[in-house]
Amino acid sequence: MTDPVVLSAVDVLVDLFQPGTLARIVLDALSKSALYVVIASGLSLIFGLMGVLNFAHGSLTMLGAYLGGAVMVALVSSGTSGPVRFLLFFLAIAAAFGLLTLLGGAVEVALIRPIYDREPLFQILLTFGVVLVLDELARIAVELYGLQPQSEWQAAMGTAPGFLSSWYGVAGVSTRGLYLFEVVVGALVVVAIWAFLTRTRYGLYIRAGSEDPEMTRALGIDVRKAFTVVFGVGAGLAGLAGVVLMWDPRFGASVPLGVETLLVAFVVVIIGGLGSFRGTVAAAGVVGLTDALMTWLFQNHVAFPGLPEMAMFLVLVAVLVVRPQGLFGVAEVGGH
Amino acid sequence: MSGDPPALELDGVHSYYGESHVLRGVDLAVETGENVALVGRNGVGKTTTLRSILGLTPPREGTVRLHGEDVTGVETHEIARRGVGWVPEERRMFSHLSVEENLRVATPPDADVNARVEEALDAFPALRDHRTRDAGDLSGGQQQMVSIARALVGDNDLLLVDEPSEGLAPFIVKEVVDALGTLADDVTLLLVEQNFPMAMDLTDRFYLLDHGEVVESGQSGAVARDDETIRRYLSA
Amino acid sequence: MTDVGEEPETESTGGYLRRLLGEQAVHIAVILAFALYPVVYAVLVRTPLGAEFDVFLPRVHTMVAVLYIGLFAMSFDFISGYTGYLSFGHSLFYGTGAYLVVLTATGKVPMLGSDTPFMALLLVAGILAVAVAVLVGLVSFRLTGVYFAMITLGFAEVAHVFIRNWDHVSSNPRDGATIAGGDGFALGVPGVDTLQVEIGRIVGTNLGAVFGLGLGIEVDETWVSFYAIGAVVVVCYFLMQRIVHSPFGRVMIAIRENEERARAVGYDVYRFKLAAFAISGFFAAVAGGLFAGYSRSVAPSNTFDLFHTAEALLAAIIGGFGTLAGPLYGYLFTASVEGVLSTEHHGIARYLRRGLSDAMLSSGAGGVTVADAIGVLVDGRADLYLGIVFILFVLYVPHGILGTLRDRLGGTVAKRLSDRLRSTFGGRHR
Amino acid sequence: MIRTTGLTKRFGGLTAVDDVDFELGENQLCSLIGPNGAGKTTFFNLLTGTLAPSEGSVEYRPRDGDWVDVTDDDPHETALRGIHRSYQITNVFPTATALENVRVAAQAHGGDAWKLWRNVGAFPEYEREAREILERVGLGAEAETPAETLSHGQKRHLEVAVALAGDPNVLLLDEPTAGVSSDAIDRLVELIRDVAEDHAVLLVEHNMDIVMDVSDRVAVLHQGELIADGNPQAVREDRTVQEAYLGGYDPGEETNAGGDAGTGGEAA
Repeated sequence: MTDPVVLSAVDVLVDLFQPGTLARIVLDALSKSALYVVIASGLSLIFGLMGVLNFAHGSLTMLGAYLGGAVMVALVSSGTSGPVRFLLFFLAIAAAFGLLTLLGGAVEVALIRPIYDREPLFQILLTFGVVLVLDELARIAVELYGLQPQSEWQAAMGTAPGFLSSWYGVAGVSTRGLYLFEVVVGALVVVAIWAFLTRTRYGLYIRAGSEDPEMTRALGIDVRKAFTVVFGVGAGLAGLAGVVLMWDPRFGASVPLGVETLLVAFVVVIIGGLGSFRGTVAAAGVVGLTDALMTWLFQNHVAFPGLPEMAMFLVLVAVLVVRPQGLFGVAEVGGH
Repeated sequence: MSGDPPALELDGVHSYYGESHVLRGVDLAVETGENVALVGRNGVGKTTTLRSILGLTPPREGTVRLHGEDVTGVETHEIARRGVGWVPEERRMFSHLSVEENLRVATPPDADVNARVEEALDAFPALRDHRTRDAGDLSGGQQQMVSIARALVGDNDLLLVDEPSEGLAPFIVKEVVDALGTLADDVTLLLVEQNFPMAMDLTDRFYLLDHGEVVESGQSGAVARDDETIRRYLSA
Repeated sequence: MTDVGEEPETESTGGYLRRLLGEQAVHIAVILAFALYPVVYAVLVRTPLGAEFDVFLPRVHTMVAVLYIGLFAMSFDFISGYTGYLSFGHSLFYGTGAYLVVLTATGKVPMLGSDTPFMALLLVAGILAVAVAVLVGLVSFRLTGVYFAMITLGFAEVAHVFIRNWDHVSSNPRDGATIAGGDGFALGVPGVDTLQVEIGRIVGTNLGAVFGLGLGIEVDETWVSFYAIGAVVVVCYFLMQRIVHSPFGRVMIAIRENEERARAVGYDVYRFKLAAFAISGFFAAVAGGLFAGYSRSVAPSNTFDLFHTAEALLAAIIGGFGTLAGPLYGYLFTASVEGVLSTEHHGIARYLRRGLSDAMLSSGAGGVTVADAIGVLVDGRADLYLGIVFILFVLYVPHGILGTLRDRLGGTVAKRLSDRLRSTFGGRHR
Repeated sequence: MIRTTGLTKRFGGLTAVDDVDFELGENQLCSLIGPNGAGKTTFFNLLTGTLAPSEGSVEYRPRDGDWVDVTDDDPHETALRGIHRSYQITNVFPTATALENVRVAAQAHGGDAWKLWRNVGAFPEYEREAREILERVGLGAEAETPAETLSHGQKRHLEVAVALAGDPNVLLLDEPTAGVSSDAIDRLVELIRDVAEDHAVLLVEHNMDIVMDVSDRVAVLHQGELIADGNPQAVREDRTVQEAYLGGYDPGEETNAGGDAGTGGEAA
């Protein structure tokens, strides 16, 4: 009974350590990790400063995908050249980031600010209500403009420049240009957030405020305003993630994109340790690698299509069992 | 008495923690440049007095005035910007921020941040070697220095210092006292301290707080050696 | 039988019954109202305003869902509202119950024949959920707060993904499984055939004549299911209520109020939380089993899905978090709103399109006609308005309907109203 | 009734409780004093099992029983054995009534908490016990008041009442008078004196008048070490204790510091 299992496990390992296989998995892991870090970083920022687990994060990503798509579809025609499309993409990012930052700020001021003094549960519940409203509004818009009957919005996906849709050989493995581009975007986002947190005055306020809001206020810093700004920026980052996902055939603009990305973002942020940006980056790496490994395993050895997704949650459970505070979270120290 | 209003003035301040009535009509005044001690046993409301001044525990009754201006009910960060520095109990470092970042946070946006930080490091040369270390990794005494320096880099003329000697080894206490002593000449100081002799040494006048009220006040020097007063009010 | 100590021993049976009636007045009134609802509904839709009633009153079919999802929401509230641990993966237990019923009926569960009595299946479903809850709880109760919510969500999502891809369920596991043909499941007193009725898609029982008298109302399978499932839900409600008011229930509340102190006064809180979680899982699985028995099909999206837990959460918040019956009323509210805004025949959108003249429908401003507005803003838009209602409740009515009532009355609604009734009609008892 | 041997607790580099040998006798009232941060609350947490010691042991002897090692017990186990504590910051069940607060604590000791098919009303003995305790602490009239709406002073009484439920042998009272106004403090002191009649009490208290007044014995913790332990008068006159309370600051030294501090003149 055990022999075949052992044998096949050996087979799998032998197969895994073929140079081509490893390169393919690493490349896949990199592009996935990059996407996950983009998806999760806004959520991580918001939780870090405010302790609010923003359930609407995924819905904001979904809105970002549609907004970015709308900008691209409006400005791109069949004759638009690749480089122009590429530049317009950054315009779409700016538009989605800007609009969703405003929306996030407005939500914070109007809905979350009145209930800071209540249990954290109520803030979670409130953002959950925002999910219901935003998702339904998106459905209304989609229906009204007849964007898509079913799955992803193909018109938006079609605006990607040709050189991103093509396949390239890297380290003996063929990969889509888009995936390489995503790695670049992920790296840029990480560097930008890191620079914002460590190199700017506002980032300093946020780091101080997330450690001790009261002390920060007593140093003359308006922590409330920082809350609004961070909620806005977090929402803007969610929107940015949406624009990136709009071109990716594995995602694409659709209403269910909200839940899909929300769960990924939760898993990444919790594994990393709530409130630690470093942890979020590391966790995105762990989850991306797990995903890539499991995808490869499913494609070659195990006939269970839900494997990658399931593995991600199993990693979550395993991490919480071993380190309840997450990889980089701070454990509570007993009284003194 | 000059015509200038006091740097700090509390008038019938009542404050609560939840339903607990902690301050029951505190009256006190600190003139500009003066150093005043606030003494009393544990739990009589000393820390709450400082928190009420800063608006962290806003008074329910009474007024707090800074240089004659009513700041009761004003947001904490606004009060802090009017020149009130706080050196809280247990120091409250931003432990994941470096020493330098702890100082930068406290510098007003319009100031020359680098210059201010250098000034502060000049004032506390012991910190210079540790400027890039996480503040949480420092010893208690070093953290206390950072906490004091942090209150100084803002444009603060009034310092509220809470239990600076608490939990520190005796030889470190002396260092902290030296540092505070240097400061005392340049700023207005309201010092909360359980260590009665130390508080008396550092200040000109004192207020004795009991059960949320000022029960006695006077010149610090006069009681510094008066063991009977120490025993009677502090039961030490 | 050691209970005697608490009851006045000298009281006559009649006196005891009357006192019980007094204490339970609110419960009895609510149960009666539910029991009479199908008749009232049937009568009202036959009045001249029938079309309007059809739109605004929930149909009996909807009321069946109110019962089993209401039970699910109550079980969610039992753990989350009473111990303060947000069970974000509660659909795991509901799904376990639902899939067990369908898989057994399609002969896919080893050792359980497809002819296993439904009542026994419900019990097995409950026990299976207890086992799952203990396993999940052993790990999850090492955590608190957001982390607990997330790890339970993690477990539920693992199950969700698994069930969506498990080809043992059916050839297309993403769409779930359906029980083809066969008799309906029998609900009632086990072993006594005359006290059992079939629920679900079963036509024809001889009860029709009793209720149909003179009103020309047909009693269909939906009615039968309504009463049979209602009976199970009532039993489950009283069981949970019993536990909430037991010494154990008081410990649950103590844990919610202050877990550290509960531990310090001598309770092994870990075991209490685990037990409460298991009990809650049991009733969630029974609710799932009832759903599966009634609808005769299951799908991942209406069992294991995160949004199914969200449905319970919505109901609990609107009805009253930490009030046992509140979630049922909460779901009655959301189901009613969903019914009114439904795209189906009885929804308000179709009603308006039927009722308004063509001229009215095609009129409008700025290129948007009334018909467009109806289609966009009303037709099937329940989630939009429920989301807004939900936000308003969180902001302004944090204790929900029943909780707010309880605060106003100064005690549980059932007790205070009963007390008030008794003092109004005082003297009659003694 | 309870004793510790070499009890030590370290947090990272900080030694909060340092090699403490301590014993509390039957019906004795011992006050535990020391400056803030001396390790008093940590000591309580070690005795009740809330924290596990780094080294050393805690033993407990029930009335007419033998010593048992309770070092590794969980808080609920030490509570069931008869070691109860109150908290420095009121730590009760806020929305429950005063009666229910004490009743649920009493219920923990009866072994009936798992009877989930019985109504709470079927166990009147816990309610009776709770009412007696409320009477004893002077809250008889507030039985039906939710804990969170009691006055601060009443909450402090309730805090003790919850600790009294279940007839403990050892009571650890963590600053029962914290934040209580002068007019209400006498009643609390009376209560402490009263419960010390039939319990072994370890009291953390900052008000020295109270300490001197009620204690049979005073123990002093300083930086985690037990630096004195004896009758109140002896401890008060102990030189080490006075130094500890002065934080090691010797006013006579100030001339050295005065050179750069410039405060010497004012103090002299």
